[in-house]
Amino acid sequence: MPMIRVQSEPFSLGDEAEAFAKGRTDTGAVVTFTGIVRDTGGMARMEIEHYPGMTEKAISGIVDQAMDRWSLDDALVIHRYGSLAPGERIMMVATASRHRVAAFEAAEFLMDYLKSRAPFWKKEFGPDGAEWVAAKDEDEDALSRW
Amino acid sequence: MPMIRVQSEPFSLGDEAEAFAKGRTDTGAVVTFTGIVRDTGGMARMEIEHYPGMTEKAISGIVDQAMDRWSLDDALVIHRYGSLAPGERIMMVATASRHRVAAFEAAEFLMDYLKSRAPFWKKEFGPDGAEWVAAKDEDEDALSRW
Amino acid sequence: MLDVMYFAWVRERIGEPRETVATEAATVADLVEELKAREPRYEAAFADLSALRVALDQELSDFDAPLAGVREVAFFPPMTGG
Amino acid sequence: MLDVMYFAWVRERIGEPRETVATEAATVADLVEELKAREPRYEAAFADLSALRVALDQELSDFDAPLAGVREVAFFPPMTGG
Repeated sequence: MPMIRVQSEPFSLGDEAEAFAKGRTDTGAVVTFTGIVRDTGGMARMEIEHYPGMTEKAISGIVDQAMDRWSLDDALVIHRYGSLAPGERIMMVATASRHRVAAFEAAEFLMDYLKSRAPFWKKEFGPDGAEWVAAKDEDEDALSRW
Repeated sequence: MPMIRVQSEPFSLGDEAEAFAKGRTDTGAVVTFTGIVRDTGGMARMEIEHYPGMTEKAISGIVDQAMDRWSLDDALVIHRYGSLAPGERIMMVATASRHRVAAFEAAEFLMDYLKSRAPFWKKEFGPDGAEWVAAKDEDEDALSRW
Repeated sequence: MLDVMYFAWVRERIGEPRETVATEAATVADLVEELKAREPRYEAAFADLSALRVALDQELSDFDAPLAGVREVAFFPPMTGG
Repeated sequence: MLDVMYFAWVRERIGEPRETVATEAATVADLVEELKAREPRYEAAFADLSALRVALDQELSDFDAPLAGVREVAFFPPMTGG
């Protein structure tokens, strides 16, 4: 059963990856992606806003699509909101599949859709004040490959 | 500095992933791939043979290419040899990059090349005896995309 | 009565995260026109609809969509998750 | 003198993982012919060269490659790592 967690608390990549991969004998491939807050131009912190209710619904729809399309054994999405400092982990996805190509593709699909279709918004607090991160055309374009 | 380990001992995906991602503030994306021994048709165990010396050299060449081509912040390859039971982890790769597309592509590149260009050979011990795993045409074909 | 929600810089321009709006607007675009006519802060928030997204009852939708049966409308900029 | 190594089912057919071979063979293909002429187990191992790979001094090479200066030759089936 895929698991989705939207939380303000930090998570442990190690513990999550280990727990996700544990006890699998039918899965040949586990892929994880972890997003980390980059220290861009002396940014002090980042604030992530989300839309409670819709967030879980949107992620759940994206995960269901991935499970189905790649016949995944399992999937995991963790996404934080609130205040994050450089170096902190924003989010992670994990996919488990019989074969490596499916595990990779499904993880990339999840990331592409989470970027542009899950209701999160990032605001960066730097030396020149606060600024909302603008969506990139390339992130929207990335959806067209699926 | 990329790290390469060829070992018979098990490794902890959790510990390795956590250590790999730790302390990064310039990396935005960490991807890991973990290969797990699948329980195909009642296989009791798998035996992995390798070519000491050439193995490290071949992996190191593949990793250098990936570091260079995707300007990675870091990379990790762990590959086991010897006897492995279903559910055990055969190998893992990890890539760290500023952006997610590079981290994904580099990890897939590493996997494709490790499959067909690193001197490992798998033998499966099942209910009908032992059999060397045959290389798949699709694995060789996968190299042409890079 | 509609629950109307705002996120990110839309919320900041409007000055509040949600409000209840009494409206007979037939579509999202009609609702936007009504809001813009109210106060300058709505005009500022809705100046460029191409920079905005809308969700109806927590599903992404568009500005032509009808509001019949809808209970929750949310306006926000393109999402930047991941 | 060449160190010749065998891996996977090539090793099993030859019956040993490595041996030292005294040879004047100019190319890998010549070496293979010399070995096949020795004993049936070499013939069995080298029956279908398209199913084999060769490494010279731990670098993948091919059967046309010259052996001049080479110290270590390894024969094995296509690799199945990962």
